[in-house]
Amino acid sequence: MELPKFYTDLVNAVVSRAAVFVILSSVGLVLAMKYYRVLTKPKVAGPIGLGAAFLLFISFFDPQFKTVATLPDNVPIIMMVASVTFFVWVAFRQMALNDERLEKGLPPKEAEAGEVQKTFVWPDLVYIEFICLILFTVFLTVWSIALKAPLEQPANPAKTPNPSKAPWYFLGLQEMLVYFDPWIAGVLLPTMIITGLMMLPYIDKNPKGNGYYTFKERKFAISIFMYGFVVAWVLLIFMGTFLRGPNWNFFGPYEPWDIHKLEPLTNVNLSEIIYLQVLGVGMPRNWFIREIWGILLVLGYFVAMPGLLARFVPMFREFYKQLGMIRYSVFIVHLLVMGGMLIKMLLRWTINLKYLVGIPEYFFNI
Amino acid sequence: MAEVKAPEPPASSAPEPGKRKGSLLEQLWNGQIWTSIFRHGMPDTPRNRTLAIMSNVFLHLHPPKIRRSGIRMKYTWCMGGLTFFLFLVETLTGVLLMFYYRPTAEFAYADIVSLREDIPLGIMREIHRWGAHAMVITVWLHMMRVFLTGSYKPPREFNWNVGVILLVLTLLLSFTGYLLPWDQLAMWAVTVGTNMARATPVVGHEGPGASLLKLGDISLVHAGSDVRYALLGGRFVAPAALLRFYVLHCVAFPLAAATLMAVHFWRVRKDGGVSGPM
Amino acid sequence: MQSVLKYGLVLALSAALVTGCDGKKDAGGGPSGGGGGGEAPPPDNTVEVLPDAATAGTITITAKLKGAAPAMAPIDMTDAECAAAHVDTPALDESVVAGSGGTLQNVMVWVDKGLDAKYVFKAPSAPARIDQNGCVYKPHVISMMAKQALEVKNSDGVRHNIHATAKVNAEFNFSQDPKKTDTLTTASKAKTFVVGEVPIKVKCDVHGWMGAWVGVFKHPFHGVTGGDGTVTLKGVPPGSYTLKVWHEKYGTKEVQVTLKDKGAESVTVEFGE
Amino acid sequence: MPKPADPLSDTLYDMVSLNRLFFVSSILLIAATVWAAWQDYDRNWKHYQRDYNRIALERAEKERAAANSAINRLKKENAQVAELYTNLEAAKAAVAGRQADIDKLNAEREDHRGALEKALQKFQFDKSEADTAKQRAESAGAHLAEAKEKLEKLRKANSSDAASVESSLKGLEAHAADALQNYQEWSGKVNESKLAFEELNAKEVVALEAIEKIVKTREDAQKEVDRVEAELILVNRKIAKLEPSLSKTLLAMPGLDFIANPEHIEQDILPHFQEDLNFSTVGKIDRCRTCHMAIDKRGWTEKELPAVFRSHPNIDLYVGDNSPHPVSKFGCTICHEGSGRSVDFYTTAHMPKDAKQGEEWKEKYGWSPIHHFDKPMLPTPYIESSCTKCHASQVRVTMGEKVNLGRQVMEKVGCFGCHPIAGMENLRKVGPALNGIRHKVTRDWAYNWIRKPTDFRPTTHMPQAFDLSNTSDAEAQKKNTAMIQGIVEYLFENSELAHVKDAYPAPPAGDAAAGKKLFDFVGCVACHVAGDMNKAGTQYTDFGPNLSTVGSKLNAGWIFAWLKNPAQYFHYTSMPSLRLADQEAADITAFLLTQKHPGDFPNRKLPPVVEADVEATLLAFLQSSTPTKLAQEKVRAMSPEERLLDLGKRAIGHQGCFGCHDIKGFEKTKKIGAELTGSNATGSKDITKFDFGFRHDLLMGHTAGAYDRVAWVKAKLENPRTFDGGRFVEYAERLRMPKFRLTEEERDALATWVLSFRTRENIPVSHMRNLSHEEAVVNAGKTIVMQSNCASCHKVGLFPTRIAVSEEALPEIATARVYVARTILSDGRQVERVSADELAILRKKGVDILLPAGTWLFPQQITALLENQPPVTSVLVYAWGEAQIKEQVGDTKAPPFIVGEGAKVNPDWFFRFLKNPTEIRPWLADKADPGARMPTFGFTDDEASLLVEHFAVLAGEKFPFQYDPPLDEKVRGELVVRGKGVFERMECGKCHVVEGAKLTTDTPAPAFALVAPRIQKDWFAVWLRDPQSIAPGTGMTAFNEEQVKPDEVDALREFIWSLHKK
Repeated sequence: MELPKFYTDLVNAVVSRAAVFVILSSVGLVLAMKYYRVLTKPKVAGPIGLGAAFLLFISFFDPQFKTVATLPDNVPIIMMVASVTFFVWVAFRQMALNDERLEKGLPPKEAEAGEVQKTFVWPDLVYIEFICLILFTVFLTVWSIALKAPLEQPANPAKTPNPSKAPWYFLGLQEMLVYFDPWIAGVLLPTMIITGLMMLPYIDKNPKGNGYYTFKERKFAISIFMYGFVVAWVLLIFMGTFLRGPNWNFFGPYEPWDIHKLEPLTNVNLSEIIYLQVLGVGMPRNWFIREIWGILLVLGYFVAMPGLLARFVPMFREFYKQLGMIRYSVFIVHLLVMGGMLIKMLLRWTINLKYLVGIPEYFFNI
Repeated sequence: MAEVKAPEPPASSAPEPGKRKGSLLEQLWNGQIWTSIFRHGMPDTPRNRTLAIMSNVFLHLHPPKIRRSGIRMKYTWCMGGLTFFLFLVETLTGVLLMFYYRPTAEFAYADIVSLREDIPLGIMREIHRWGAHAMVITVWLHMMRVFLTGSYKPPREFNWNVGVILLVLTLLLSFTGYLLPWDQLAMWAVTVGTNMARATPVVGHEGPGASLLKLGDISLVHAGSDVRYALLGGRFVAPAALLRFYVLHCVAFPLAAATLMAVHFWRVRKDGGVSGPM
Repeated sequence: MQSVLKYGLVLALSAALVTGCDGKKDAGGGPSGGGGGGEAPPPDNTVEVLPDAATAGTITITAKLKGAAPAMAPIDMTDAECAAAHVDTPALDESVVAGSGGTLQNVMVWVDKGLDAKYVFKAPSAPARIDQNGCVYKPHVISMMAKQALEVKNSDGVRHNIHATAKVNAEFNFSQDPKKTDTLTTASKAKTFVVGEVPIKVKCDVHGWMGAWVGVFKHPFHGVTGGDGTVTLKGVPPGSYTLKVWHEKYGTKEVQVTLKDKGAESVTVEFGE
Repeated sequence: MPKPADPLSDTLYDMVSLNRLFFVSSILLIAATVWAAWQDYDRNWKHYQRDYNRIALERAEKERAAANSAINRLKKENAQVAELYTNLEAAKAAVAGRQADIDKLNAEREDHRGALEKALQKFQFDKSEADTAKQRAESAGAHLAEAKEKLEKLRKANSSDAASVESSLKGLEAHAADALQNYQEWSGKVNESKLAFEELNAKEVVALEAIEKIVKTREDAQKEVDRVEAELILVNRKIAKLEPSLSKTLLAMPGLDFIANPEHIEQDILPHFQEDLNFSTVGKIDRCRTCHMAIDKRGWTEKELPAVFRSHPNIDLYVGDNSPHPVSKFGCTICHEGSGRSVDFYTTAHMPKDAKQGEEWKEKYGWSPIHHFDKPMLPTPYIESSCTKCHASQVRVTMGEKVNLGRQVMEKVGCFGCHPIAGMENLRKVGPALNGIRHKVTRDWAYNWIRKPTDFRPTTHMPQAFDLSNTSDAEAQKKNTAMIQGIVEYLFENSELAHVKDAYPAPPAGDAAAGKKLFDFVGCVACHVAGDMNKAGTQYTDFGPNLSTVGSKLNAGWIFAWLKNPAQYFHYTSMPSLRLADQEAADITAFLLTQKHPGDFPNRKLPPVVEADVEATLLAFLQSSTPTKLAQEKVRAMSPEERLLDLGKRAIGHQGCFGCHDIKGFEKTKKIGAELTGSNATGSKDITKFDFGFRHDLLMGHTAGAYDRVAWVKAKLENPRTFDGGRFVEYAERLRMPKFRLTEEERDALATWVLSFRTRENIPVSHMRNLSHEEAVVNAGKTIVMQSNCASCHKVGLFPTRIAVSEEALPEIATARVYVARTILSDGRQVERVSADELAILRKKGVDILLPAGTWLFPQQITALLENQPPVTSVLVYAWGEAQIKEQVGDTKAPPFIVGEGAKVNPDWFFRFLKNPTEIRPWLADKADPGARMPTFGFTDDEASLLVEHFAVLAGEKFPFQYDPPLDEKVRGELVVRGKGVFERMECGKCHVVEGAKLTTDTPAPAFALVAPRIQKDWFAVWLRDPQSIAPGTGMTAFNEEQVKPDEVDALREFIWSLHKK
């Protein structure tokens, strides 16, 4: 069987650019969070899930998709995406139910009298844990029987595979390499992910929502987390695995990976836009003068923006009050970096911006 | 847990320790050997159910009693438990693989081929590899669950941080293990991964600031002295990196992870058990 | 010297190999093949599988010549001694010899295909004969069985060499003293023909005009036409056969013959330009 | 566990359903575990081994039946054998009759046994005690001696310690004495117990001997019968090994299979071959025999057998123990490539020989090309490309027919003119020099020739460089025209010859008919074909160009000058001088001028130059290196003539014409093609570096894999421009390899040769084909023999034909005469060469030379050899086909055999002859047949002496000369006189000329006057006895011992040698 051409063409056309894919997904996430109460209802979520499963199933009839999706190392990614989706639904479904209860003035389900009551670990917990482990072992064994671990040619420093990809869980970072220098994508961002996660308990001062599922009471925290985890992490991994082909070019899911596919190389630095395109003069020879605009812009973003936010945006004013100067600064820098990621990607897609600040003399590019 | 499976002893003659009476099975349960191992009767009374947990080195990770919501699958997703279980699976299969695998450029690849082709229970490699992938997924999901239930909030701030480090360790364990088959996939994934270390500010030779560290006109941070060199034991992914990654994978990271896991579990208990509404 | 050893060894070996005997000299002496130390032919251990005489039939082939026979050209013998033998009647070129009644002599006939492979025939104990008489081979064409002894006679007073330019069988070319007879067997130094091959040209390198033809066969169903231009193949088991009919000048022709039980078939083959 | 009302009523989950879930999941776990274990156990190769065992058992049982029936037939037919069996029965009966005696003897033995065993034990214990006592006594003695010595020293030194030592000495003495006594006591006891034991044992021995005596007749009879049944016994043993049994089944069961599984991996460990793992190397391990279990066994050749179980098709050359490449030494993947460590059809990287087989495999084994493996197996048609790994030192690989043909094709068409190829750097350019083209052809001809060479000469090796698939559109054609016009212009403007002023002078008038005769007979046809422009000729007659259309190309003056002295026109030509007289050359010239092209080619003209096209083409080239505007200015500044010349020069440089032709101005230009050897060798370079363009049809998968290499090479050879298909490329950037006229077979062979270019593998010297000095000489000589096309006239015979004679191949060679290439020993081994010392050793072991290398064999001799010498199951030979035999036998005018020439002629003479040939066989020439003429090749001294040594080595002769013991003049005189008598008796003079040495066309044999300086004395004796063994078909007749007595040979020889007048 072959997939109808109009369908593959349509999907390829929509998903054939990273910009469209990421923006659509982001919009999808925002919409999903806005309408989570309706969407998580089994009657709604069920058909959506089945539909997605169906699309996945028919996609296997496409030779290109099948080739990539059945690579042994890519199978866990499909599992990961599926399980993340499923558990997001599980969580949001419980949030929706709890939020309804909270609106009615009831305690969340987890705080019901019967639930709060303690019960013996033996046999309930021990038993289900044990069954869980057995079933998981079965799953792992069958998986291992069905799929051989991959083994390619012996390591050869002279032969670079195309595309050469990092292990799948780092593909989000590898995707960032398209937009940022390695020191940002490979060092700064991962570090900030870790520090961001670690500082989380100390800046989330919201006392509500501790120990039970709720969206209503922690909209901001959960939105940021969902964006960071689902879009900036899981989605980019998915993209890096299935949509990035030879030469790290972007391919639709059903588009054959042609090693000769070319993309026009028209990325420019901010300084080039200013000096060459707007002012029409040559590039200044001094790097500082050349990059001053970008430096100002970046400094403005990280220095002026926090203050402006704290001054003029009520929500941030509240944060500032709650957290104090230092915590607020740490928090806002992390938040701005996260936002900056998206902004840089958008700039790349819209005006082919390469670097805001480009000082290759010192390997310093932003 | 074996006790759960055991048939109910006759209700009429509830056995008392020390009495030699009844069927052979009863004699066994009442005998000295059995009672020396299991210091409680059938866990069908609150006392025995508590003892079952508390007198068992494996089970006493759990408190004897917890909040009901902490037992609900819908609430916990069992992801933390699965992650721990996968760590054990990886340890076991990893030890078995170590019998056959030599982390040198001559043998690493050939040994993996042998595992694939003819070594008995070569399926260990598959279980190890897929288990590692699964562990990455379960640890993420565990993190997501903890976040979405707000379980990092006081008093669990510290344990959340331990968890973050464990998450990083899980990724590092997986990453270091990725190199060991010594094939193209391994080598280039690790090359791409470690190339970023070149660009570490100041200490990577292609990182911002590195060119500022100079003594006269001798550069201090160069390809032979930067952080990537330290990581790989060379300027590129070569046999030295294989050995380094092997040691990290088999000794350093597992020890660190095991230690932190102990802390993690201990703090779960100390911070009030599986989270629930405060 | 090495090469001499080598070649010597080959000669000894090839004899030993083909005969399979241990190379004992034939004490009896007598006429020996190729001159020199001849060896007794090995006992023929072949177990014969012969056709049933009760059903066997005969095939008669008559070779005819289209038109008049070309005149036989006289041979110009440059050797005085040879010429002396033909003072009265000049020797004639025998490439085309007409028989009586428009028939053709010196035509070789044999069963080529159709003979059941199960039959095994022993070579007749009597040798095939060829005589150099007056510097001419007599007869001009002979047919014989593989491994059948070949008696080469020199009736002349001059030395001849007899050179069989076999391609499958071992080629031989030995010098023969005047008035001498050599019998070639499978064991003699110059060996008789041991596998089927047809035709083999026999010549004398001293007397360029001398030439004869030999056909060698695995079975006894072959012959050469004589003055009456016919050959009769006897004892042929019933069956369908492809016969080949060969003439030195006119080439080979094929004839199909089907022989019934105790049948007798006659075929006439016409040669000519 | 039923849920009790209390106290477990507070459980959260329903325990009953959890129990059920637990039960189900446990079952699943068990199932999954069993499944995994089964997967692990049930490997594919085990199925192959089981199948093999089954088939092997069937075969063995058939063999057993055959052996049984053979024995039965023997019993019936052979009285002696039958008697053996009756004897056995009789002996059995006789022994049975005396069973009572045996029983009695055994009973006696049993009675004694207790005492005997006890006595033995006592003896052993006593002996052990005695040994211990002995050691103690020795040790005590030694201590005593030491102490005494010490005391002596102390006394001498008057030390005060002496006293204490002296006192301890007594104790030591006593101890030594005790120990000694103890030892003596035990010795005595040992002797006693030994005696006691021996006494008892003697009885046992007597009894046993008595039993043996009774049984002996039966056992002897049995041995006789066993000898008859030897084969049966062997087969029975084989069957016992193969037969399934309970223990085998048990040992093969999962869980027990780690102990001693009869099904196990068979591997050849080859530590000397290192597999390259980029960072390091590791010894090769080939596990192919795990499934290919009969690969090293003979006789598994039936068509019905599954392919996996067949014997190696060429087991005498490969794999077999006696072959030059035994599997234990070379393994499999060193030639076949693929993953030797793997035991699975897919992971071993099997490759089908063609698409059809690929389809079959897909269906049968679920095969697909393995993507992640750099060295998949070579498809069998190209397997010979591996030969050169070890055989690089040979110009022609022994038995490597295909790779040799490939190399030959490359040498012929001259790929190395453009591509740097290691090992082919020093070959001469394949095309003629163009430095004097102006005097040879016209511009019209040159233009049309370059445009499409095959139009003029369909068989030419000159490739077509224009109007190919990527340059055939209208725009490109205009540029092609301009390019060729430029080339012609450049060549004609740059042709100058020192020895020619304006044009070659006209030759004397010639007779075309006489020329034709000369052409046919004097030797031209050895290398050239005339009369049919489409006739390709053989490997030999294709050596020079087809001359059928040459009259439409060349002028009489040039031809004449060329025939007279080819080297004058260009010095490295292969064309030799035939020492033609002026008239002869004129005749041939006249004949060649009659060889006109039948079509319109002679009328084709050089088209008028279109300025615009020239300019555009020139710009296209200039733009790639110069800024556009500058280029335009530069072009504009030139005159039209300059433009044309410049374009011509660029076109020649672009197409690389100078790779095959000497062209003025290009003496030092680098080759234009990619290097085919070295680190980017075609046979091993990364497949992603091959540009497949849009030829997706060549790929087996979505992207190129290492397995697509063959397809790429073949496609490139078939259409060199194919990878430009569908692309828009600037004219000057397009692929430019020209198209050669090659047959499918030639392309295949060439691909094999090209695929043999690989990065060097670490092959140890011990496994390389190292050439001995002699072999190196043969090798180097072979090059000259090939370059001079000697084999076209002389049946060199040693190459390139080969037939491995096995029983199956026998019918095939039944009509051929073969040349034994390797010495065959009586134990079946075949070796290159046996030295005298080795022979002595071999003979001590009862092994002798069965057939020395370098002899001719007739088919029936081979048959006899195979029938009578059981260890020899095949003979490796070079064969002469029937056609060659026909050519030679019965044609005394053919050029002589030169196999064995080294044994025949004197090196000095041979050297002189090669340098400057003289007539030896004038009788070859008569009016109807002027006779072939040995040409003057213009060999250098080095080449000539190499050739002499080459032939000496081929004939097994020493070089440069053999010791010829001088004869006493008196003895010689007597011999000469005696020899004269033999000479006259045998009438040698009838054919050979004796006096005057004047050779005429009537002389039937060489003149004796020429013999002495030419012929080696040793050779004469062999020649006299059996000339046909040396030169099949020769008119020389054999003289036997009766005609020329053994002691007369020397005399005859001396007489003949005396005929030479110095």
